[in-house]
Amino acid sequence: MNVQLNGVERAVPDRSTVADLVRLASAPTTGIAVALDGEVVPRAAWGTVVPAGATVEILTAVQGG
Amino acid sequence: MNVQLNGVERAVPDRSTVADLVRLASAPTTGIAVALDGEVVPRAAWGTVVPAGATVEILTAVQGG
Amino acid sequence: MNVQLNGVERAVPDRSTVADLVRLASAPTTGIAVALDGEVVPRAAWGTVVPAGATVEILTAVQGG
Amino acid sequence: MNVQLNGVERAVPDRSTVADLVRLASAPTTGIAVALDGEVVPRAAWGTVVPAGATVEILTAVQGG
Amino acid sequence: MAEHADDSWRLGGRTFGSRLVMGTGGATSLEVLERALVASGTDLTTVAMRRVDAAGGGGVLALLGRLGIEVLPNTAGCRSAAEAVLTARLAREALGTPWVKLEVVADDRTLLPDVVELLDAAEQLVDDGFVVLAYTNDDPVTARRLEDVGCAAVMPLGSPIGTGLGISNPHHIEMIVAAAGVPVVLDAGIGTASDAVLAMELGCDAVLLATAVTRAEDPERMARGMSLAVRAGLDARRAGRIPRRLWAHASSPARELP
Amino acid sequence: MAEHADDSWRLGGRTFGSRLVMGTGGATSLEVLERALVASGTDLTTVAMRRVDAAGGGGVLALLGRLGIEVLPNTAGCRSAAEAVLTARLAREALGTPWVKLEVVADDRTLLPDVVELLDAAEQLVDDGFVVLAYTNDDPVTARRLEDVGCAAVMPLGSPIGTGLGISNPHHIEMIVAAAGVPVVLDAGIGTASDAVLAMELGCDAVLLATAVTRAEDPERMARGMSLAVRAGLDARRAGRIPRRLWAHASSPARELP
Amino acid sequence: MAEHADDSWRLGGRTFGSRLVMGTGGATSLEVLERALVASGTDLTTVAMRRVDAAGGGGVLALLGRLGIEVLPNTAGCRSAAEAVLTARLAREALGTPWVKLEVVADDRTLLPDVVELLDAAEQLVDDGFVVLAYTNDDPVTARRLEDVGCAAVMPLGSPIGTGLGISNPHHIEMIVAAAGVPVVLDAGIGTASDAVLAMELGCDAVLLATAVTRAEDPERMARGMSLAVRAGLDARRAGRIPRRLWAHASSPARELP
Amino acid sequence: MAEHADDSWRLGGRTFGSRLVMGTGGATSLEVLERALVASGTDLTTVAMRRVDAAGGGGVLALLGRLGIEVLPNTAGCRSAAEAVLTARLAREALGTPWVKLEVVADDRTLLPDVVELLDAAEQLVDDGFVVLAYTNDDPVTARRLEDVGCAAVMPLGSPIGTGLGISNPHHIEMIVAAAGVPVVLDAGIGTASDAVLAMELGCDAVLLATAVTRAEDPERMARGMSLAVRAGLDARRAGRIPRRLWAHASSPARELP
Repeated sequence: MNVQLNGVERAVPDRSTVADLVRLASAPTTGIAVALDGEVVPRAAWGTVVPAGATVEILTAVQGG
Repeated sequence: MNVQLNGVERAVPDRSTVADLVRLASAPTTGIAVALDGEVVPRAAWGTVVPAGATVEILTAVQGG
Repeated sequence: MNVQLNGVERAVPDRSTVADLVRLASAPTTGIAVALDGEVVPRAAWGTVVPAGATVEILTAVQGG
Repeated sequence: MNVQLNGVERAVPDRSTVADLVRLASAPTTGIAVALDGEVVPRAAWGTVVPAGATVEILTAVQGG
Repeated sequence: MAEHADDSWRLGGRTFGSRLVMGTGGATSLEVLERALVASGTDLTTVAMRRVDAAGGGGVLALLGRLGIEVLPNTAGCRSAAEAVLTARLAREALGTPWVKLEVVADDRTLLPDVVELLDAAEQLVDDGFVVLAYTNDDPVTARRLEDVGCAAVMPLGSPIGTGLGISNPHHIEMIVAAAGVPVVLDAGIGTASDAVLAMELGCDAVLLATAVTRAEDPERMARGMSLAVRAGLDARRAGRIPRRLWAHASSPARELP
Repeated sequence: MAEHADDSWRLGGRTFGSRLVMGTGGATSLEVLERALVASGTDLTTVAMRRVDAAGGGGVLALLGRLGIEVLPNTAGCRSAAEAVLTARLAREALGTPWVKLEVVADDRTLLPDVVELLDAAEQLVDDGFVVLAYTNDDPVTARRLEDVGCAAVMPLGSPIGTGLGISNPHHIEMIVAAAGVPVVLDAGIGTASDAVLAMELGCDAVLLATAVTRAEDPERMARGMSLAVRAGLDARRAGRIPRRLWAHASSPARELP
Repeated sequence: MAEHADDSWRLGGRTFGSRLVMGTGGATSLEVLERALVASGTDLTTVAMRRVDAAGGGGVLALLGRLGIEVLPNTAGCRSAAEAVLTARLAREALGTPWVKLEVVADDRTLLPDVVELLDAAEQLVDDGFVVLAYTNDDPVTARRLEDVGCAAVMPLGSPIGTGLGISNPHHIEMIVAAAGVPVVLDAGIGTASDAVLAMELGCDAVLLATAVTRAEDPERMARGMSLAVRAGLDARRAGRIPRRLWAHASSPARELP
Repeated sequence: MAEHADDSWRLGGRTFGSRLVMGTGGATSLEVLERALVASGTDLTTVAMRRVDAAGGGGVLALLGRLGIEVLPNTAGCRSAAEAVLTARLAREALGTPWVKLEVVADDRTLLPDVVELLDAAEQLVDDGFVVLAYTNDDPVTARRLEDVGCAAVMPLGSPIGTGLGISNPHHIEMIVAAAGVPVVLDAGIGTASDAVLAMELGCDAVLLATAVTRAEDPERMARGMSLAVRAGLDARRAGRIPRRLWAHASSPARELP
């Protein structure tokens, strides 16, 4: 299936979880947060399966402000 | 009956109209406007009977601004 | 003889007068004034003979200030 | 004889020296300087006799500036 | 100079000759006010709406009519969008004009606009067919939003009403002018003629003031001064001022005397 | 307003109608200069003294004569009292006037007055019968000294010549005005109309400027703006401005709607 | 001076020793940033939230952790309440803090706050349990509204972000301070040390800045200067400055020499 | 930051650690003065010369000696070159120092320098072997002349003594700094810490003040604030501030959230 991962269309295995996508994005596992279709996914719910066509954002803190 | 006329409780004849209250307030007949319970009463509707307990404001232009 | 006329070394006939130098400089005859060796020469004294080696300045009003 | 000592007319013994006047003014002996008729009197010259009618100023440093 | 012989401006679909919009508050008598209005040369002037029995000054309408000055009712004193909308509608009914100077202030101490209520009222009044001239603070974003909802002019303050502090933040006024597609009228805070000139030099289309004139020691003379001031400022703006330089630049040719 | 219908002022025993003294430097042509002078309404205007062969612009005298504008020669470019005194005497001989705008500057970069040489020259020229209008810095002490030696006017700068920085230190100008027994003319630094208005509001009797007009994009229009500006400033000064307040003051009567 | 030996302040229920809140944007490297943060003495510093793959600078969290500096996530770049609320929630999830510096800007050119969206976001986040520090313009009315909806601090700008123009309207900052019941932090526009001192003298509780330090030629030294500046300003505020006088007042006793 | 670890400066052939020169006038007691001097960190401090019987405060010398602070006698109150020269010579005799802060003022109301007398006195004292630190106005030409006659420092005022008006004409201070070959010390007019910071940012080498500290409500605390202020200003000057910009410049990276 396809998802929009951090602004890029990506083909990912069907039934990928949030945690799978975090791994796919090579994101560190601390200091990040995930939004699935505009809602925060708490770390405890990273087992959630991502639906096809979903928009996923994985954010971290950077220099700014 | 009683009405609140420009901030003052006044006893007026039952079934007084807006025009009656304008006369009562000694207001000029041009350059003024009337609000009955917070809504503008167009001049064409000054024959409207004022309900007991109504709040009536008669305004004109003064120096200001 | 030589004089310094408005900043330029010039050869002029011996016994030239101030008036002669004014003519030489193609200056208008009104609205000007002459300094001979740092002193004003009033118009009435323009017959004065200019000594050799003198410094003569002929000034007029220009746009400024 | 009389002298003007720090702005006040004072009777002092004839042939008083600068040092005598310093004592008279109860001035400390350090951190001060004396002007006699508008001239500084170096400490080495405090033996100088003050002429009658002289103006003597004895100054020290105070809070200021 | 021919091309700018006409210094008039357009506002709400009409043309005005004077760049000075006057208020009428603060004058000690109608006579004083009349002399000041005449001296100011204004052709657009604000009035407030108040209860007939408390008014004491109904003569202002007759005065403006006699002088041929357009009346601009305001919503002075309103604290909420609802109050302001009702006041504007009463003014339209009383005076027969859809024009309104919209004021919604937050408190009596600062008389600063409440931008949330202001935007709400502006939107309602525009929808209701009013020509809305919105008194606002000097925030460029709010000014743009007021224009977006359809206001016919944005009227940023120089400083709070009646303070006479002039234009506290000229850069903000410049930012408002730079972004505006409707006339910008500097409203509030003017204390003296140089403030009014500066407003025009910053690019405002006009200046609105009352206290600076009506409470001056000599209102008539100050009115004349303000009239000259907005013309001076417009000329200076359009004439293209010299750049600022840090070092001197001689205005006389170099001198060559020895 | 009747009592101040006459806005003229006296300087050196004469009366002038306009509060604007113009300089003539910087104009790109005599035609441009003429239009600017006419638009400015000035009746007193400075010229510089230069060698006839380097002059290139002798026509300025004829122009001023034709326009009926009084000529005020200056000593621009002089660096010492001796130079300035000689130049003033040459100007008197050439132009038949004992009036002089006295300038003695210290260097080309700042064109700031050298006050020691300036005071020396002023004293010599006053003794020699000149009507001395002294261009000076904004130091109140020097201004008072210039008056003490007999200058007919003190002319403090707002900022260095040609910078257009306006009035850098208004408080000093106010101190000069407060102590002066002769006219105070703000000279140098004016960049735009609001600067000229401020000068008058601070209490100056007149404003002298050249670059702000002659080097503006549209000199004629800026000249008109400056003419309006000095009148606006005089009106504002004489009208008695409102005090500055930190908190707002309503210009409409209190509102009593529920 | 004993009674004010402790210059710390309270914000959101916590105590901070330094009056300087730092931003981390604009530094050319983490090494430069580290030296600047250490020199600044700050104990509270902002970070932005960005996509992991675009971040390039994840090391900032580790750096702040190592230096023992509290992390304050911001919502920089958000244009609507919805965006800002989501960003704040992601920051809370990622960083484990309910604190947020709330920014909702209207456009890229001015980066000025959109007060309507800002108030909306502030209210939502306070309801959701956040400690909201709201970046706002210098409008006293908006500041009061932000406090009314429960913000833990109001953070008015001195001038637009990154401009270095300092505090354009000190009177508005004073009005905000006078009315505030929560800490006021001057945020944005600081260009140099005197700006930071002025902020404190006007009564602000702290100063937030980034560009002034990170883009200075020597960030470490400017950080030290800013650290000294906020302390100097706090001392001056609390020491009670002398009044301003128009005329001189001798600091030496009167002199009596003849 | 290593290269500027040493923030000391040289004046008259000696090195000073603190950029703050203190005056001693205005303190309500020696105890208050002592605490203020200690808090200020100064190592050079002025005293005035007065008649022994009128003095009342001879203890100031002992105090400065105990604190190890260098004494700098001034000629406060002198109105002529002759008075100032005599006073300087008496101070040299009394205190054993050839250093003098030279003041020659024109009147009591403004306490502004009389530049003609000042230059005369400066020349005489330099010829007589004094190290002359000359209190002057903010005229760049006079400052240069004072340097030309051999003064060891020029000390322009920010505004008149005791007014607390700060630096009225920063551009003039910058011009003085740009041309100076000797140290420039901002002397007079400082009211609060931000004024002192600004002086240093403009490029002054040090700041001299008295009233701002001694007449503050809490002199000791204001002294500490001033000590921090001159250090902050020096850091900011040397760190190279960011340029001023008219439009915003984001300090966070561009945001890419949808």
